[in-house]
Amino acid sequence: MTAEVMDHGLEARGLGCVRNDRQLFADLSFCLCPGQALILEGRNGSGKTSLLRILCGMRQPDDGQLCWNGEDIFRLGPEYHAQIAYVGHRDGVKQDLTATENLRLARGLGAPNPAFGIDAALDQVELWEHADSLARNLSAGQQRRLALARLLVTWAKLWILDEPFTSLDSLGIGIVESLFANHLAGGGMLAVTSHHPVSLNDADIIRINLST
Amino acid sequence: MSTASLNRAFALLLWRDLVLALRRRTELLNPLLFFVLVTTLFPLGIGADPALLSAIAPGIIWVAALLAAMLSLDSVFRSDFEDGSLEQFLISAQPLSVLVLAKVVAHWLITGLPLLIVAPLLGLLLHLSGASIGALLLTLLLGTPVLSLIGAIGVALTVGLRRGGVILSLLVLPLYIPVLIFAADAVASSGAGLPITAHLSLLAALLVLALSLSPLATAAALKISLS
Amino acid sequence: MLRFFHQLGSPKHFYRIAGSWIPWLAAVCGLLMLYGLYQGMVVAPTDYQQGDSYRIMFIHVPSAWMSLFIYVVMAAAGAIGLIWHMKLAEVIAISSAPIGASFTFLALVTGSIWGKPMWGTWWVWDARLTSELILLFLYLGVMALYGAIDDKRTAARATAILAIVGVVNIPIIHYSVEWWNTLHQGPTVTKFGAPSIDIRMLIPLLVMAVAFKLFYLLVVLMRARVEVLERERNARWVRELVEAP
Amino acid sequence: MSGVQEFFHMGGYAVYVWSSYAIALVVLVANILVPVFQRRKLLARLARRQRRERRQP
Repeated sequence: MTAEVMDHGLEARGLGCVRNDRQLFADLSFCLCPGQALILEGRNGSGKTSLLRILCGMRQPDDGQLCWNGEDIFRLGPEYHAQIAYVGHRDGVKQDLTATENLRLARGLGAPNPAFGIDAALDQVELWEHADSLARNLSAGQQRRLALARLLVTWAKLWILDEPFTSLDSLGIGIVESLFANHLAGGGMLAVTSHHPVSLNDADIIRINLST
Repeated sequence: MSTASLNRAFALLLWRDLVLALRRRTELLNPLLFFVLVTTLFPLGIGADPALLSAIAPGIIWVAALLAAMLSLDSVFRSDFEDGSLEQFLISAQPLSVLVLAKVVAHWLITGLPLLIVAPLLGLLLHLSGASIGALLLTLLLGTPVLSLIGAIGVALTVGLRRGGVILSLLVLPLYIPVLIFAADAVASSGAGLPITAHLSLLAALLVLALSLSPLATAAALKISLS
Repeated sequence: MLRFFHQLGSPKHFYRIAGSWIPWLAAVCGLLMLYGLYQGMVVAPTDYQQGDSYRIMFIHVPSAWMSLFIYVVMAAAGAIGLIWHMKLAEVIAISSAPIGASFTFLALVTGSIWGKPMWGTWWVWDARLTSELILLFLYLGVMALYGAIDDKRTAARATAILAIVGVVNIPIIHYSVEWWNTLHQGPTVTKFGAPSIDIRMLIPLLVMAVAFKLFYLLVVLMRARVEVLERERNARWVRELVEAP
Repeated sequence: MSGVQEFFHMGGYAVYVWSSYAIALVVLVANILVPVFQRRKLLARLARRQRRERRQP
């Protein structure tokens, strides 16, 4: 994936979020540039998921602004969404579709990634042999890897992941961490929350703790 | 975001919903069974006098079709909401209203259109004349998509609620009234040999209005429900 | 003038300004209503056709006007709240719903009571009464949706969408009911209107209409103040207010 | 019948006219009282909450 030189990524200015009138966080500012990873830490209910949903543009921040290449993400709309991929708590995998069908759908919804076919993506997450089995018949860990395979089939510069390692075994975690490393090396960006320590050896990491 | 990728996303989502519905084929019958069941209740309640039945048949069949369409609305977004795919639509590269339109068209093909298969049978059950059954099919063809389109707005507003079903009927049924009035009267008038072009053009106008406005409202409602 | 709106935008100022208006509004509205009732019940002559039963018109017609007026205001305020994220517009929209529903209910009840002497039945499927009934369902739908969603901000924005969809549908429903009414009404279309308007009948009608509009403004400000207090209950100015009311 | 009696008689339609006005009065008064009681209840609730907060260290 060729990294475009000129864009300078996601910039948050004074973000604030209130959920049923409790101030989760306020005046949060950071700048996420190509090749950087944002790791969100904090206790349960400290607003990590809400912040991620704001980054995705699914939720309006109660105050402050979020800009992608200097442009407010809510004004960009689908244009911004074409550049991101999101995997939340729920996998977003349809149980009655096969692994291939799930990925074909994800590929159609986002900006298709010419470098990765569906089979190549399945191979990356070692689900190639389950390509035609229904998602219903896959284990929780395999379904999680299928959800993460979605990141590969679309050309997304910014990956936004909520607890990506849940229900993954150590082998699975290793696979996913290597995906992160390649993505960052290719000039991609990462925003992730995880109770599991994310080992990105030489990547440029920004840590934000929401519960301090 | 070229129109090619837009059409592909639309077709893909339509294909997905149809495949999902076919993989759970038994559930396809539920709206039809409900439609037939409700219609057969009326003669049991009102009596079997053919003249009376054929007089009130248009209203009965259309109210039953309307209720069947409304009850099947819940499936439009519920399963996607629960397994997280609805979030994927919100952050897709395609405008949400187009994806919503694809889902509503799929829902209409799965639940609305099949009502037309059963309608003639119900027409005979209630002694409707041949011309009326023809008008019934035409009005159902024009009316059921409007029911799905308007219903989608109600579903999008209540998708986040635990027991959204009850409220859905309160939100959606008042908006179904114009369709019911024009369609039921079209069937009645054709039975009396009157022309029904006025009714059909009004139904078509409602369809065009719903097609152009309701996906936007549904998309906005989804963004709010999921925020 | 701009400063005024900007100031009104902040909940604290709105609470204070609305509070200062309420006594005056109540006084003027009360006087107007008394004057309107006096004109309507005493000064206005007996109608040669309907006798004195037409005097119900001075309540029924203004409430019917108000039921529609408030729905439109609710939809507009909802739209402003949605597009410009103005908290105050959301509060005004959601505070208007119960008032609109009460006026619609009032129009329905007084309409059917007024119809009783003329047609001998309590309910007649007249076009306007039927439209009022459907409008009541629209109001109940808005209020039910607001009640069902826990988070106040999401609930306000969802009801704004429903109100906008509703306001687009109101003319369609109205004309489809008119169409339906002329079909089933048969040849003798009973004009459910007021008798030929004598000036002494028109004045109380208009006075009552203005009085009802002031009444709506009064009650919507009162309800909005409570809603603002509820939403800003953690704010400092509310804590101070609670300490020293 | 004196003027006052005639006024209340309403030309025979007394029942309909005065029942409508009674219902109208009830609806309007209710609309005034509801926000007043709501505000009072809310202020009391907030006052209780603030007293409770002060008591905890």
